[in-house]
Amino acid sequence: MIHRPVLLGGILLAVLGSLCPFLWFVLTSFKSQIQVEAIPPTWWPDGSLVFYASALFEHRLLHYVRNSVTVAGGTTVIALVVATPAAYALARLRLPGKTWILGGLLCVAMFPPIVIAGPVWQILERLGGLNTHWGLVLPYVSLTLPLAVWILTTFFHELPVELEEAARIDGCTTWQALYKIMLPLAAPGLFTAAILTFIYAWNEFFFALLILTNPERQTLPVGIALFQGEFIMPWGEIAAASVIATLPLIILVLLFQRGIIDGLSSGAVKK
Amino acid sequence: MNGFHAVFSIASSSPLRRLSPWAVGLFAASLLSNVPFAHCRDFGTARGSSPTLVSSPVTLHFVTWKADHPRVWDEAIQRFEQVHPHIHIKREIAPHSSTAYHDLLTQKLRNRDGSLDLFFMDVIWPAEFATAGWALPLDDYFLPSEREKFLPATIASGMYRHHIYGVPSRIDGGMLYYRKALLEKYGFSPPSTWHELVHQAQAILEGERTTNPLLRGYSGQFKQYEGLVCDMLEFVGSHNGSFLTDDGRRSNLTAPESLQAVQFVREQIIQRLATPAALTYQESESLAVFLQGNAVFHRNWPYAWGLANDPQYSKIVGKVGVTTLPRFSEGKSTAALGGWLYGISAYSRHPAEAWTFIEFMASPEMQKHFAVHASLAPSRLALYADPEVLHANPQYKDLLSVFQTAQPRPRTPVYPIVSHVLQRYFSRVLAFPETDIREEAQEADRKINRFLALLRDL
Amino acid sequence: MAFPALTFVAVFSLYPAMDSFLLSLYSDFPGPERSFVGFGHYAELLHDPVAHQAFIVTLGFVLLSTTLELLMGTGIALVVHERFRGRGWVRAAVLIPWAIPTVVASQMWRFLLNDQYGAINAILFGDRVNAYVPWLADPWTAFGAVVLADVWKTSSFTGLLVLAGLQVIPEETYDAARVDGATAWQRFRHVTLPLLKPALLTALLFRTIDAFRVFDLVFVMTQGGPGDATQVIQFYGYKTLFTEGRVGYGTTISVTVFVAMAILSLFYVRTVGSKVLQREPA
Amino acid sequence: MAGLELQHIEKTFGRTRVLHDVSFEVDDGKFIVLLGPSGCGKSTLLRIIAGLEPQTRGSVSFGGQCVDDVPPPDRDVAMVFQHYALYPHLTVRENLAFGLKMRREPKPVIEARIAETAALLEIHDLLDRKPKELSGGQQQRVAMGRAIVRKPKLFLFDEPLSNLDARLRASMRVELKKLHQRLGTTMVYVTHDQSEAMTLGHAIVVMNHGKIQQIGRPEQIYHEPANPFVAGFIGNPPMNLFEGSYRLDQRQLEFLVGDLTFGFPFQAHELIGADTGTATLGVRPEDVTFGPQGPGHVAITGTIDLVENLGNDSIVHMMVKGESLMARTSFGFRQHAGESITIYVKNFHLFINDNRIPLPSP
Repeated sequence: MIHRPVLLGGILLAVLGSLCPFLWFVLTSFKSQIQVEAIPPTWWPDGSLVFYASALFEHRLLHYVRNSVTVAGGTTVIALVVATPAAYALARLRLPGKTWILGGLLCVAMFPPIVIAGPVWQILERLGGLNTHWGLVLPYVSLTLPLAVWILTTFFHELPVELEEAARIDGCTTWQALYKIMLPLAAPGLFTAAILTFIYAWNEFFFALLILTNPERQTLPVGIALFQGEFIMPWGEIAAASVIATLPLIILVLLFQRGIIDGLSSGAVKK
Repeated sequence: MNGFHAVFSIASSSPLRRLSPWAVGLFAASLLSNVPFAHCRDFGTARGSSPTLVSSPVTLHFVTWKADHPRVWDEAIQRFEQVHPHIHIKREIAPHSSTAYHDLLTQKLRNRDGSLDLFFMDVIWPAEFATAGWALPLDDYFLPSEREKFLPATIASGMYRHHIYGVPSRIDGGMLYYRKALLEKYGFSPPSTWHELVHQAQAILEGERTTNPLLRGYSGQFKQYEGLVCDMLEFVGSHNGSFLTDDGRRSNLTAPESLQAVQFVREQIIQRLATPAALTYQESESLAVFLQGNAVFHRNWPYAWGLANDPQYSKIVGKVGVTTLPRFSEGKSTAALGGWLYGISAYSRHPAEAWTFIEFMASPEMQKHFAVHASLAPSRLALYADPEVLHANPQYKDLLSVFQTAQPRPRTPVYPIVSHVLQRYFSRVLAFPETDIREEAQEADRKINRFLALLRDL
Repeated sequence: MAFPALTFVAVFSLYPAMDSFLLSLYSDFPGPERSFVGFGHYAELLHDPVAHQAFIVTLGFVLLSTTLELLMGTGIALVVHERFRGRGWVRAAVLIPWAIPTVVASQMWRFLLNDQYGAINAILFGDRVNAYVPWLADPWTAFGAVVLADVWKTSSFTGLLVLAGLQVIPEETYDAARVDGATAWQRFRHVTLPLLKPALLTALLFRTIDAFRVFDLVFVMTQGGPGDATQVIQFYGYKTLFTEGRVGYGTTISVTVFVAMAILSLFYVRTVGSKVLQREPA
Repeated sequence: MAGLELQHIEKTFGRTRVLHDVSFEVDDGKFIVLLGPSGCGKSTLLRIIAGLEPQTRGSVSFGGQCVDDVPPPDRDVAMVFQHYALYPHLTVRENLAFGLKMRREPKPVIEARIAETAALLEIHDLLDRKPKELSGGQQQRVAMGRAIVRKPKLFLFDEPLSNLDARLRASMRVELKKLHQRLGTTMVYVTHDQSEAMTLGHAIVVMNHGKIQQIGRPEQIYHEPANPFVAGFIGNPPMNLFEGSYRLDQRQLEFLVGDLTFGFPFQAHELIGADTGTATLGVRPEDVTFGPQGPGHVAITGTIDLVENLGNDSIVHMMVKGESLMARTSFGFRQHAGESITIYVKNFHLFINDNRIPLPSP
């Protein structure tokens, strides 16, 4: 469709534009301290692993990774479990006001986090959720629900009602019809919602900083942000940590890029 | 003072009375989570009166930052726990930028977090914390006889309205680092006035242009953040200017001394010596320039000494000198006062144990530990004569005068607001060279005065 | 079935937002108690030059970044929609920026844009070190840098949404246009673009919402400087609320931003969303 | 015993009433067709029978047992959907097994039933494929199989053949008929295609605007349509209908349309309230000959407008004094457009006040 040379140029531009800035960080992570701030910058690193050692052992990076996996994974699972029936109901409901419900959910997605941070903190304090992973998961679920419900609703909408009715006649209860028939079909949509939720929870900084002050519980973004000492900017360690922190997501994206895209183009299910 | 307490604490039943009945229900529901636990308040008021039994184990929550020398701190806390086995210290790590730390800590205090016992206070916070009722007054613990042993500036920074709220953990003051060898090469001795500094820097830049085109005359902290207020205080102060009038009731930025100092920074320091790049510098960036050998003069806190002489970080090891900051010919050298104070939360359930911890950490032995192993300048006067301390930090000998005369930033409960106005003002006039300094100063004056006026009735 | 979801939203989003709104109606100082000031803070906001500037900076940021992101995103989508060998890898590569935590990405850009050891200067000027530009020192380039970082970070997300839109355009439509003799550009202009409209609008909505709330980038990269040139409204709200402790005024700023965005998106939901959602399944 | 009984079913969606007082019975083992144009409420009625949609009023009974409160899974009905609704993520085998599994049939039973059904429908080669790998006709068979395998009390078909091409539709129609003969289970079949209705049903329920227009055997519906709607809906090409007026006197009933007058000997005066009024006269295109005139035939002369040649016969469109009329001829009709022609009508249908007036042969 696009002329070959234009296409090649486009590919090159897109790939270089996306990767180069990060590659510089990757190179930096293998440098030595004095190389990092050398003027002019040196391109090729010494191949030093000092920063990785420091990030992994001194700053205990893996333990932040573990916390992040717990929080992001928990958020994703709960958000989907809660969002799916809601989206299903919204997609099937014959209520005239459902556009408004969806609009309202979208509105909720727009609350600036700093507005709700204070009250959320107080609720969690009452529930004993400060400095716990579930205490962070709860607000994350609430913040990611609107997007998840939105995606899933449009997705369920695309699925023919007949299928569900066929299942009912075949002897399914509403719930069985949902999880035996509709869910497998909505898998791409579920997957999209899952990855968006996961990445949100993986990247979120503000609430994590506020709710988790115990270093044992802190997540990756907070962990990396706290690498910074009083007066020293540890670029090398930050670079090394970012590389390690980004790897799981890159693998995830590589594995599932097809799923993400299919999921977003919700017309994927042929009627 | 109690009034201001209520300003900051979200919970207060009085607004209910002013709402119509239908709104009361709604608001009452929202208030549920705002009302602090009753026992928190009890502990807050019953402080000190019911000492806890020594034998019962206590865990103290200490909000701190990640230190530049984590092992030194780990060791200090281990030692404390050995001496006081019934007290366990649990550290909560907050970001190590003064502002971000402040925001996280005050969020907890505003919500009367009863699980919080100890914290660090930047020297600019006691007025705010005292007025809001967050910091426990330490008058009964930190007795005047003990206070006398500290540098007066550090004690003053912990005081607000005749009560003391913080125990100085160390002292920080702005100082001038310079390239000793370079100055000697051109036959200069360290400058005592700012104009002298400009003159020397320009002569050296001229001479070194071919050998090091990157060399700059001056490297300081001019990014729009708290550090900018410190740096500018030193210029304005050494020109006999001040941010607030002596009684602290009005902003004083339009005074000619102040305006001229700001203009000097804009025209001489930024444009001729430091280059506008300095507008992006906090401590670490400005220090990097100096450590790479690319600045003749550098303004920083005491910690920079250790790094400048550490070959892992520095290209100028052993070629660095440090001295008091210059002054204007008609003023006297001014160093901004910095540093951190230990404070106890007003909502702590274990104030007595918390004090035990502070007493231990601020003791001469421990301050010596930090001075020797982490280059943290002690707040206790006697340590400046201690051979071990001086052996590790020979520069202290000459800098004691800096610490003794360090100038605090405005002491007001609305300091964060004042600081934001100052940051905006200074950053604007430095970043936009065409702005009229007087106009900007008037605007800043107006804003600061407005908030100071609100406090006057308290 | 929607009950658990609505409960979550009510407890952790709606209630806090209501609570904040109530807080915005009470004074900050002084007096023996927080007094009810009604919409006093909102009136104050109307006359606050710093807020005005922050609002203009934010609007500029929103317009510039969303426009660029839509352009870049569409470009990316068009490229990775084509069939070629290794497309999977290209798609993954393009998605990487989106997967990097914002806090980390902003640190990275701060590092890249450093006036001395930054890679951007090294690429542009090589060894001519005195030509190096302190990008974050000049009000205009600093603003541009924040936009650049945002565009880099989120163009791929926009691209993803646009790609999804591209994939539901039937091949037949293109064939028809070809038969009608349309050039590649004409096909894009008259076939692709109109059919992409819903996808573009969805992307625009989500990006606008996010751009209005930009905070992390500014917090890490510039702290709003120099001279408030990158002070966006959310960062101003944050400083007022968290640093200055002016709860009433701080929430007022955020609530105002929220209301502006809500109006915008309700308008969107009415026009575009209802078409998407009210179409009954066959 | 009645296999299925509907009593006074009414259904409203919001303010629109889509079904008005629908009642009928289907004997056990019979094949009944719900026929009507789209939007007439026939699909809604089917869904009410299945339990997918609650009725607003009235009740549904299976075998004398009221099932109003029985949810669809427990009604023991099977349904074939217009778009088949095969589960796309399951293989054909799994699709067939699904309903049985849901009912916790033991594995051997399930396997035996699948084998039986596959043999019956000749789909054993398809068992391990996914629906999207099947052609439309194959999908249709599988959909049918999914219903059969369950051995339900009642089969419901919702326009199952409408998505097939004409030839396939015709052959499936025949198969369906055979299937019914073999299974002997009650079937309710919704369609808008009258030829399907005619071939398949023991009885046809003609519906329009949510109301039953007529219930009867196919030939009854065809020969004695109860009202102009049924008359016009059934038959291909449709019946010629003339709106006109009638005059009743002692001897005969006169029908007038334009300049034309038709007279019928008529006795049963009590059937018609008034002596004059509006009426509709119907003539089936196939109730016309081109000569010679038989006893009782009525001659009509007009001009040929158009001749549609359908192969074995032709449709002649003609104008008679300003009224257009269609007539079906046998093969070999040789006249052309513009020529004058006389036809002989063998049989008339007359409707007054929307009711059929039985006319004696003229």
